[in-house]
Amino acid sequence: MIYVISILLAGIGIYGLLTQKNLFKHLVSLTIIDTAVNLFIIALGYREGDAPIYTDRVMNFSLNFVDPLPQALVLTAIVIGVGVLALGASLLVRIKEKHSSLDLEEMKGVKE
Amino acid sequence: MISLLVAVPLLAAFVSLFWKKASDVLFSLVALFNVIVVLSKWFPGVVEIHAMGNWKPPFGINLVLDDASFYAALIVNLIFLMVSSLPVETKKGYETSLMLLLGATNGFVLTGDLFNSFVFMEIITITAVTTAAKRENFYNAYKYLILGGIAGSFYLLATIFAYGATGSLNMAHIAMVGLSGSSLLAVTMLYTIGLGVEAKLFPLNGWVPGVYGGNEVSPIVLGTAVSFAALYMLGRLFGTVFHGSGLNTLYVLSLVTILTGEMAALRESRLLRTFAYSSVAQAGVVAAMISKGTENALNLAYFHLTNDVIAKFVIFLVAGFLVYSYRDLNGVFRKHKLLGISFSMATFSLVGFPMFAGFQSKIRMIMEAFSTKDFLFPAVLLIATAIEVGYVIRWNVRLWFEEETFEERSKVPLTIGFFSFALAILLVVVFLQPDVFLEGTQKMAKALLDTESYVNGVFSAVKGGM
Amino acid sequence: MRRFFAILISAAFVYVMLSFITTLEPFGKIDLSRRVSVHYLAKDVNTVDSRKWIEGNLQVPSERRIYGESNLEDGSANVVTSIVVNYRSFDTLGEVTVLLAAAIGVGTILRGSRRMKYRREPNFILKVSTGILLPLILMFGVYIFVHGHLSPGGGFPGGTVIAAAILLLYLSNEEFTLNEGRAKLLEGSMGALYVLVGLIGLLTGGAFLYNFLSTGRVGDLFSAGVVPVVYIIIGLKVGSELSGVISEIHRKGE
Amino acid sequence: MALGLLPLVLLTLSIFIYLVSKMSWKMGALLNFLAGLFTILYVFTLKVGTFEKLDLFGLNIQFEWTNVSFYFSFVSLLVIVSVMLFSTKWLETQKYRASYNMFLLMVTAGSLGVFMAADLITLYVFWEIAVLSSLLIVPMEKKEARKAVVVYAVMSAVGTYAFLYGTFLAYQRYGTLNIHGIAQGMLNDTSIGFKMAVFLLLSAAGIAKSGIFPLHIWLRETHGLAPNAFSSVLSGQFIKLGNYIFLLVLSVIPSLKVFSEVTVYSGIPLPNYILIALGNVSIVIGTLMAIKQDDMKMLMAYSSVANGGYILIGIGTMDPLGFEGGMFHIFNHAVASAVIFMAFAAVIYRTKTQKISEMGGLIHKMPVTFLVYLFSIISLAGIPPMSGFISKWMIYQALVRKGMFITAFLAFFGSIGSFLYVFRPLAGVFLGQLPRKYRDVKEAPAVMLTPMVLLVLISFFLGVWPFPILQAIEKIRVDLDVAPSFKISDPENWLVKGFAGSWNPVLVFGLFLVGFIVAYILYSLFPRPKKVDLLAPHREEGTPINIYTGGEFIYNPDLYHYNTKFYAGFERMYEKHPSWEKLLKMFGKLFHDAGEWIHSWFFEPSSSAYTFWVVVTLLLVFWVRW
Repeated sequence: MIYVISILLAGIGIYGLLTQKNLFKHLVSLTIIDTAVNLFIIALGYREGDAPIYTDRVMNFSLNFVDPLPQALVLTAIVIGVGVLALGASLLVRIKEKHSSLDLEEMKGVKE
Repeated sequence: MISLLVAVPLLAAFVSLFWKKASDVLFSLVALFNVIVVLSKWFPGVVEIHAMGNWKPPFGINLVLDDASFYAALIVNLIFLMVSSLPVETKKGYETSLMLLLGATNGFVLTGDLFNSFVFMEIITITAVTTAAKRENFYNAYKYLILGGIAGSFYLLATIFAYGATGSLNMAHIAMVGLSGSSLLAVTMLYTIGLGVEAKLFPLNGWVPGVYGGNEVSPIVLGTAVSFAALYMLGRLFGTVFHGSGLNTLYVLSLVTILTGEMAALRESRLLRTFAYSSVAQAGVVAAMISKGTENALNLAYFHLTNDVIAKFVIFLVAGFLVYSYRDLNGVFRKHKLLGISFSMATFSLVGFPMFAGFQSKIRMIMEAFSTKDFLFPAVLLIATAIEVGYVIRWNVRLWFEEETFEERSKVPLTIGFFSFALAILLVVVFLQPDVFLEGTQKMAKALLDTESYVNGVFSAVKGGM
Repeated sequence: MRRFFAILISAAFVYVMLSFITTLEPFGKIDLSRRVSVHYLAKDVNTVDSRKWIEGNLQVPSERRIYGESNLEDGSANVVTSIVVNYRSFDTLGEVTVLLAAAIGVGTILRGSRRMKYRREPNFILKVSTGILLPLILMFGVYIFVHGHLSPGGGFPGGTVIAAAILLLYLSNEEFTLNEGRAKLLEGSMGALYVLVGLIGLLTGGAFLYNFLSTGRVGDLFSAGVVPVVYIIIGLKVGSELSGVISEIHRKGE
Repeated sequence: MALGLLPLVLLTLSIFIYLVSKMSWKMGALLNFLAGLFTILYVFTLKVGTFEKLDLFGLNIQFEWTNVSFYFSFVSLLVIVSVMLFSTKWLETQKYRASYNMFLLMVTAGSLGVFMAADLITLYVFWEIAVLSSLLIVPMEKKEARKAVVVYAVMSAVGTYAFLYGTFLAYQRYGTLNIHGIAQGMLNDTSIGFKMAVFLLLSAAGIAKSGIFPLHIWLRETHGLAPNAFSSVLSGQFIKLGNYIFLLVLSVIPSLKVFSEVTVYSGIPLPNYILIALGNVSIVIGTLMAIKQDDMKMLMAYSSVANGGYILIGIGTMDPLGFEGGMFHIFNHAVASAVIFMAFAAVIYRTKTQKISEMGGLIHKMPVTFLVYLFSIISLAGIPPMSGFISKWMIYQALVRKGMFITAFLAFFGSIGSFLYVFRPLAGVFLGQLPRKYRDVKEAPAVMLTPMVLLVLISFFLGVWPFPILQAIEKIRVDLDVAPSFKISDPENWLVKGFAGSWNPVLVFGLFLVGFIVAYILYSLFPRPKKVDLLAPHREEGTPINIYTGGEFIYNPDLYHYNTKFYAGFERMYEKHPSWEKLLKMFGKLFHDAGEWIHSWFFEPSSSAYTFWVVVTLLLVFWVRW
């Protein structure tokens, strides 16, 4: 079920990228896709069980844990997403300066 | 030892953050160091791994150095060495990004782990966007960022599907277990999309002209080193890991890539962009050869890629210098004879005129295609070459013979002149003695297709190891 | 029309991906024993014969006590942390590099644009509460990355929390500017330190990013070898980096 | 070893010559000429049948010196050496002298390599070297040539790459690249479609290079706009590369035997017939278009198209007479067109224009140039006693013998047309009134006249005594097994034997000589014509208003020049002809538009579109699942 939700989310992101004319919304859509993928990864590691942390409650190794690897991957993927987001945002600032708009139809000097 | 190829550039990049003045020197030193390290490993012949943190594969991340990744790393590092010795003005303010790019490209080439390669691909994308934004080329850089982001997502998805199917992220592990059925389809498809953006496959290559045409640094680096790495990865994934499945898709896409790239190049009226399109088409040629999946074809694919990379380096170097030194390019080579000769030689090599390296690879590729009873690829390649002749001649004629408008002659930095000419000579040398590269690419192709020794090499290696 | 096609295409995309999903194990019923994670959990990577394991000839490791044990191959109680900073530490180095690359990108791209001004006094409540909250937030951030190997959290969340504190400063004080030189110094030196830690591992243990400190007892604060060290480095680095990004982006577009 | 070394040495020498020319272009040009001279002498010392294998550049390069190689090399070198001599003076008008010298020598080396190559890949290598060098010479002088050269490059590339495709197709099937090996393979092959494909693909290079119909349009602009002296090489020598390809596919690969199942008409197989038909179209188009041209060089370019057609028809019949006629015509056309272009170059050297309607009356100023031009056009139009007549006569003989009446008719038509078009420059440039601005024009320098005169003398001599060259061709005919028992030349009786009667060149020459003497006597008996000036009187004081203008002032005498719209009446007959040139231009535009379309759909748009293509690709791949 979570799979389906994450894929729907990715679909929404793609829809956004396809229809929106504002560049900022493209960035947002990209982030939505990122999130969807992250959600998907997490979902892939889920099973009924404990969080993969040994505490005084859960002391023993067993197969009854959530898969920790996807979580580690997602941690990385999120940070990468942040990096892309930050870079995109800074580019948008300069695009606004240069082309005086973020709307595809109002941008100046883009069509060459 | 091979981990240093990644670690040292990263270390230098970090240091250059607070030691800005030295960043240029650092970059040169790092590039030189890397080249020396790579050279010290000259064609290992066996699969050598470096298990990060002493965690053995498939549990830890491991860097793999075999003939294939050695060759790719060699080309990449040599290119970066040349880039690092370009005049300071060209890359001022971008040294740190370039160092990161160097480390990331090395990591991308060497890594034996799918997720790790995703991470490095993202670093490549981000630094590439940074360099692409030079000279206020923001919009094109932004488009590249979005496309790169989507490609990254697909790449990540593919990785995750591979993990879901095999329970591991290690390439050797996946190659050993082998994917099958619909999970194989899903993974190969998603990887085709994910890598297709960096490997400039049609129609995922919309970013190329904008990014390559925007300033002088990004085409030199992205059009040569990074595209070599991407196309190497294509061979590694589809050849070694997936045992040659999913190549038919690649074949079709790359044939379309060749034709569309050349046609778009023919109409283009700006110098850098023209050769950006040509770079697209050549990537298509290489991908088409890779998609044949035989050892000989792969050998020729990387031979051609090497020739193309050298030629493109010269072209982009000269073109980048000229475009940003003169307002009007007509007849500009009359002021710069040496650059002009190098440029012409490189473009002729691109077309595959005899006396230059491109001829050797093109003729061999056609021969190989015919020997596998593929009549379509040579036809496409030759049609594309005919188109290529058109714009190459047009540009040469324009840059050599057209009446010039008077502009002050700007001084050619020594390194630009030297590299362009030396590489142009190298192209002739390769024509005279194609074995210079063919021997290396032969080993590379063999290593790429030899899944068994790859797997054995990765798993038999004793814990750790330099 | 455009929207219709977009919906059609997105729907087709969803359909394709859904058909791919059937290749995966059903949600929530994954077989952990087939995945590499099982040995991360069992902390017996060094003793497993990987080839045999891949071929499926090995038994799933038996249930055994981890918490409180000492001298295991990896000492962090949080298995995710042990993966992130130990087993797959190279990824994390890459991740740190991504952030650095992005930060540098932001810096290079925004070079030469001006600082944004809100042109109004910040709210009184905001000002006062900032003074109260700031140390708490900073402390919380530090807590998160110091305890990364014991509890959920780690360098990245910790660093982010610290950066949030800086953001708060920006919001509450018109005149506040981050000393970017120092931020850069911190960022760069921490990144370099990370690589150096890895290189020390290379020198002492023969492998880059080798865990050269003793792993200690699982569950203790001072355990897990280099893991907390690395997490502190990462925490500081991410904190300074994101602060730097915030201060860079905090400019006015024309 | 010496055989294969020759082109390679020349290639290396070319770089040396470049360096020398940088210091002194005269020195370089002279060295060039000496190198050419040495080569032409060296060619005579080579032994027929020498075979050589070189393992160079990772390729297996094979050379073979045959009678065919000798013939073609000799013709080519004759033209090139003449041009080299011509250039030692003419080059001073050029901007890029050093490069010109270098590339000219590279053209020589490439052509020689083509003629002595024994396998198709070697042929291709040298072919490309020659073409590439010529590509770089063409745009050197004139501005418009810079566009023309792109058309040339693409047309040439189309032909060349089709050739390459055919080469490898044959290689894949027969496992060899050697010409004789392929010929053998084709003889044993039963798949007629495959053989046809190889045949047509291989001949595409010839079609493109010698300007045969579908790929002929580049000739006009390229020959017309190339540096003036180099046009002689292009027309006199380069086209022969194409003819050589025809010779390869038609007779070295024995087309009559290979395609014996698909014989269509009087023993001529279908593929030959296709080429003959193309040759026919070329004759018609070349002739008609040549008549229209006002630019004298472009006019001659179209004449080259027409003459290429004759050669192709001659060889295509594979009839001994036709074959020999075609081969002889190669020589005649090479020499005649080289001289004509050199004469034009000399005229342009002095007058700085190449528009026919801007010239006139230069016979008074440049009599020697006029004479060599006159003799060359006589040869080209196929009027006895020049050698051009003999070759055309032989081709007609063959056509009639084969009963190919339509072909013969069109060839005759072209011949008559050629009278028209060669007369136009004659009348416009040399005859008529001398415009005032050319009052001070001098005769071309002696260095430029020498090669022209020499070539004309050779042509003249062969018109009277064609047997040396016919015997050389006969050797080729015997080698290639084209009806070897058929005897054509009969030097003892001074006869060239045809199918319907023989030709005695010496006798005819004698008759012509008598006629000429009589005409000269008559000419000197009658009074001289009076010259009048076309210029308006107020331009120069004291000139009376002449009667021809009826007292009107003439402000732009060019319009009234009788050579403006010289054949207007005739041209009107085919004014609205369908233009192949336009069609190909449309095709080019189509390509360009497709590029535009690709650009605007895939490369230029926003990230939305990129996403669209990413997803569409995914869907497509998923749907098709290659």
